[in-house]
Amino acid sequence: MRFQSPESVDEAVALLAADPEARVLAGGTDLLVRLRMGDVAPSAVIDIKRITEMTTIAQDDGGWRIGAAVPSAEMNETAALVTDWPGVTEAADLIGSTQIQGRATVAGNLCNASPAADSVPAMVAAGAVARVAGPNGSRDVPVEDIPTGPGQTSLAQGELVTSIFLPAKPENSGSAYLRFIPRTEMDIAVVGVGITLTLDSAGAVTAAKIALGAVGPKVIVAGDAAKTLIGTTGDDPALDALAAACSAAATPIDDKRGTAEFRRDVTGVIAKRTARIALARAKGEA
Amino acid sequence: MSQIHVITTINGDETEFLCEAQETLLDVLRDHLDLTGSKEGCGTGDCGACSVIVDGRLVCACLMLAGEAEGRSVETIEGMADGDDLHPLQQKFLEMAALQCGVCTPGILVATKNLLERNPNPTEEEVRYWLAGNLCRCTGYDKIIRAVMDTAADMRGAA
Amino acid sequence: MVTVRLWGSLGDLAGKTEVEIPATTLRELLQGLEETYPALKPQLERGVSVSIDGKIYNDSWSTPIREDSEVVLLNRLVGG
Amino acid sequence: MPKDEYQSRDFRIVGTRPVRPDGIDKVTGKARYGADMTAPGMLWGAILRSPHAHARIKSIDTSAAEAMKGVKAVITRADFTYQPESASLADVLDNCMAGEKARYDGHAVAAVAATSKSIARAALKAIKVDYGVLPHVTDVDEAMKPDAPVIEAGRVQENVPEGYSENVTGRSQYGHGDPEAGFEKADLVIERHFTTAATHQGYIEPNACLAQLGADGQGEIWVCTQGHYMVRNTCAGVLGLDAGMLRVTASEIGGGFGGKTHVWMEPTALVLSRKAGKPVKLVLSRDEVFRATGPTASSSIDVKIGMKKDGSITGATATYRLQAGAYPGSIAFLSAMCGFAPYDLKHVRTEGYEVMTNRPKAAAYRAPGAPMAAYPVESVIDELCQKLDLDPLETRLKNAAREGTKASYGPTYPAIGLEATLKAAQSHPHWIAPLGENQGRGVACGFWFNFGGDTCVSLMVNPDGTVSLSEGNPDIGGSRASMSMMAAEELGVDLDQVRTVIADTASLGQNEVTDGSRVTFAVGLATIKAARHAIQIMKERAAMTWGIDPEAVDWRDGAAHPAGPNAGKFPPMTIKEIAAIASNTGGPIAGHHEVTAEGAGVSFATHMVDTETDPETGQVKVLRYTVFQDAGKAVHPDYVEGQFQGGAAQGIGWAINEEYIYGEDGRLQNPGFLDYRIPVASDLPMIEPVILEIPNPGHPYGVRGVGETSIVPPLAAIANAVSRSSNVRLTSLPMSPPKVLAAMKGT
Repeated sequence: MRFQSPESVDEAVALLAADPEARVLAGGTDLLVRLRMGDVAPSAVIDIKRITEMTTIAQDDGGWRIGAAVPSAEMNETAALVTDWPGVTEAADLIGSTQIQGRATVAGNLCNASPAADSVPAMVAAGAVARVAGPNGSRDVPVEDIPTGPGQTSLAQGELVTSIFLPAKPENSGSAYLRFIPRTEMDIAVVGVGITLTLDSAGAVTAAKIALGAVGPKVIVAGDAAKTLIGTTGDDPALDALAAACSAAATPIDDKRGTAEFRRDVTGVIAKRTARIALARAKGEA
Repeated sequence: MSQIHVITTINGDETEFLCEAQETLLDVLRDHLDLTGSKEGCGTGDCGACSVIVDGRLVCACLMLAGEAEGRSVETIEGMADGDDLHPLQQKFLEMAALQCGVCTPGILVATKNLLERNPNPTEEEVRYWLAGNLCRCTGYDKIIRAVMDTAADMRGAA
Repeated sequence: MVTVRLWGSLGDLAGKTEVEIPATTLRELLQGLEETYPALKPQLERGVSVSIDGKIYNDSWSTPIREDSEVVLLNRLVGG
Repeated sequence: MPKDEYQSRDFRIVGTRPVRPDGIDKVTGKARYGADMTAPGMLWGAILRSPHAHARIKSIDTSAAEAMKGVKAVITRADFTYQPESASLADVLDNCMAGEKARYDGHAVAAVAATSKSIARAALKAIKVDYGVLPHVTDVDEAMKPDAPVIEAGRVQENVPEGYSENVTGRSQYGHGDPEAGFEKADLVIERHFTTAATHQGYIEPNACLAQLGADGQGEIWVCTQGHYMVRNTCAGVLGLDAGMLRVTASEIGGGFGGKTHVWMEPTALVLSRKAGKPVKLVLSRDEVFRATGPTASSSIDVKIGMKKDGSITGATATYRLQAGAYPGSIAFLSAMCGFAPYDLKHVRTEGYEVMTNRPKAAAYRAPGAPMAAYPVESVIDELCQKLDLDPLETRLKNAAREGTKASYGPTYPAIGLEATLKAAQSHPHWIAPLGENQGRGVACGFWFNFGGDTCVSLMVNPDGTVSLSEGNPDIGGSRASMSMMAAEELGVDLDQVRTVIADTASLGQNEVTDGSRVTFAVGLATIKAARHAIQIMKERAAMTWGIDPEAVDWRDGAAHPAGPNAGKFPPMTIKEIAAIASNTGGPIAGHHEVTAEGAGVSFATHMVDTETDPETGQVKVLRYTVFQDAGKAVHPDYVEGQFQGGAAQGIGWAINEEYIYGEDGRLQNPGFLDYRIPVASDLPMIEPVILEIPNPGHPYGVRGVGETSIVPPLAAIANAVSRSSNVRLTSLPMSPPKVLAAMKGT
């Protein structure tokens, strides 16, 4: 295995394009585990942390551009980003331990394509867009279109995600992410729910995006569930309808982390709790 | 197998080493540099026994390739005391019996040092969540948490 | 004679749960048991602990036993 | 009264909380654990493991691995040329390196030694094993059925009734009276079936050793273990070596909890070294630790208890079926002995079945057999209390075993501390603290034996009067501190004048492993006696100097004194003064004591816990926890508290989240700390330790072992709290959220 540390995106793309067996190293918190377990044996790892534009968080067009090599801890140290997109930053704050957060990136979390990735439902709900660089230039792809199944992405040979763009936070909107795990920390999500919603001046929901994690082969955009909120104030009946719709949208399996039935039930519970936080944030109460 | 040449700073000393591409920082610390204070409890970032500070940020040395250390500054447990003068956390862990077998202790000390540098006045809950990635199987964490809280109070008082 | 209480499954092999053995020490007790009740031999070879007046002994052959001592055989203990 | 019997006294050092002598090395990273040692020319070992739960090994082709650059030795079972006679040693050998078949997922089938870790790992991939996969069984109840796949035929003991598969290798039965008659007198009888999952000791330091073995049969091992004498004896027995030719040194040990009282791979390192002609370091990965070093048994249990309205228990029975893993010899008999041990019962019967399965060989884990024995008993007692509207502490007190009670396992108890722990629990503020919504409070009692065993201590008085103490038991939780304290106490010197080290196997006689809560008791006893031996010699030296009879010399405050006015008027001779002239008065001064410590006594605890159950997710949160345990005399209270807290934390993990999960394919699905979920710091509250000091009459200072009992009550205490917070009775551990939620929904 070779270790390469390019200093520009073009150089990284060239290395990646030239070697189909090479892997991108961002935070490394997934890749190094798989290397150690012998699950992958790449010919090279390409460390992107020496590429300046990939290691910075920048305000961009009213929103935020987060470099693909930025550790999640740094996102939470950027106060204005936390204010705009608390759903995304709190999801980033749940990825593993303090130590993991010192390395893990949300772009890596996305490209690892685990159905249980914490930051992905939060980014999807925020309407995040991944910027993808490749041999033919760069393109912008909605985050939900990057993973295609467990461990699989839509990235073509030679492509890598260089940044995640979070759009300008809409007025009177709130975002939140919650997950369920058996312990208080250190577990992989059994259910994860990201919600972003916008209120009108009367407090009724005018827009909502809901994404479910760990209850399907990839992140689920729960469109029907979002509709249950539109026009409501997020009162108890509305939240019960939301919970039922989220449980219905989930397509979980039985595995060592929980039964399908449990996951379906808890999807609704967590959706309701997440929505309450997002509503409070939209109203400026939290 | 061609080796990578790395120049880095470890506990303030410029350090040069050769390593294989797939070797982790932990492999190099332990097997090449005789810095065995960082422990390998899992190799997968789940136990925190290999916690080190890289450019001011707490990480697991088992989840960082040694090649990534080029030009960085690495702090390990071996650099925590200043000669014979123990860091206040080290001293407090001794006084309050915050260790039993001691194998998780280096990682916990490094992690809490980083915590107190960032947050000199943490709540018990903040200490517990900060340390969630540092497994201890002997103590039930009780005396560890007390020692950290007590040290933080002492250090605030001294500052 | 010392009265020795056997645990249930050992008692099944001896045919009774209390047996009388002439013994003044732990060694005499173990030897006497094996001679009088050969069915107990496999378990005695695997090892037993012996409670004498409420204290548990594993090995010390010379441990004295009085006629009125309470003697109870136990599976050999292991710890963690 | 013999000298080892407890006598009341005022202590000068025992009972204080000094900083431990090994502390600075441990907080600065200097302490050397199993994987921290290297040797010149050292190679790296690695083990190839079976991916199948049960498979015949048809052939192993090692040629490609042997041909690799940097590979210095490849071994299979064929390289273990000695076949031990004893069945238990033959089992250890087969577990270290599979013979005819692989018996579990993770069973070692080959090993390599190479010049680097990466070459060793690559070489494993080059070894080709041809397996013939066999049917497997990992569940204890399934394994007992007559048509179950048999792990090994011909191992059934004479005490097993007919009707079971040959996996059932042993049965034991305890009790007295007529439980059926007892049940008839009861106002309420509850019978329930319980299961507990296998849990791992979860020590943070993976097993590791550095071994060297020459063609002449001389060897050395550096190893993290709870017993280096056990490692020496077992390796010698497995490989046909002379024990005296092997020198084993115990490294610092990063946790054991029973899991390091066994040999898992040290013979493999020795054989690799012998073949390669170089020292070999072998360090298990966490994955290997989970797959191939013993967890404790999973269990299937039936418990039936009858109770009168006044709370008295009229009859009780329990059947414990414990999985032993791939070799005979589980700990079901200990469950059968411990389950009802806290109670004074006229009619009680317990049975234990030992059952082989396609899992790693089950190992001791802190009070082996006792946690799963107490869990169902304490659960059913609690349910009886709920249904009969009785106070759970009062009811336990009413039935509590005390001095003169005939224990359920046979003997009559001497003075014991159970009542004291229950009364302490009743009068503690925790018992009456208010509870919130969805919160409940549970209590449970626990029992465990204490051990003694082979123990050797040497105490050297150095020429400058300082003291070097050598003992042979790895220090797992602060025992060097305790030994130094007891030696200093007895000698009458300052603590900083004594240094205790763990000697290698060539330096002291045989020592039993650090297990059974034995060290503070047994090694402490030997330390005190070694100190008394040294004092006797120093009194003789002083007497010789003064020209008086040794009987006329007293020892106090670290010095020899004339016993009285009639003995003569001499100024006291301090230990330093006596040491300085040792060469002139007969030679170097050393005391020693070798003993097989017996009669260690038993230990009881009561735990109290508050939990909150999330009614929508089934998640159980531990809010408050208090441990009440009899410690005898607490030598170093900090480390007694640490044992109480640590055991409780492990029990909490066992109760709520920890479990071995096997797939249909018989493979372990969670061999890592990610999905084998031990408690993390944010999961737990402070754990309040309440030390009760009821002196153990069998120890000069009244010391009792404290290491294990604390893991016994938590399983039931938490189940009882959950029951009282959510109105459901969980009978299957762990009480993970899916199970709790399903129970609350009644599905």
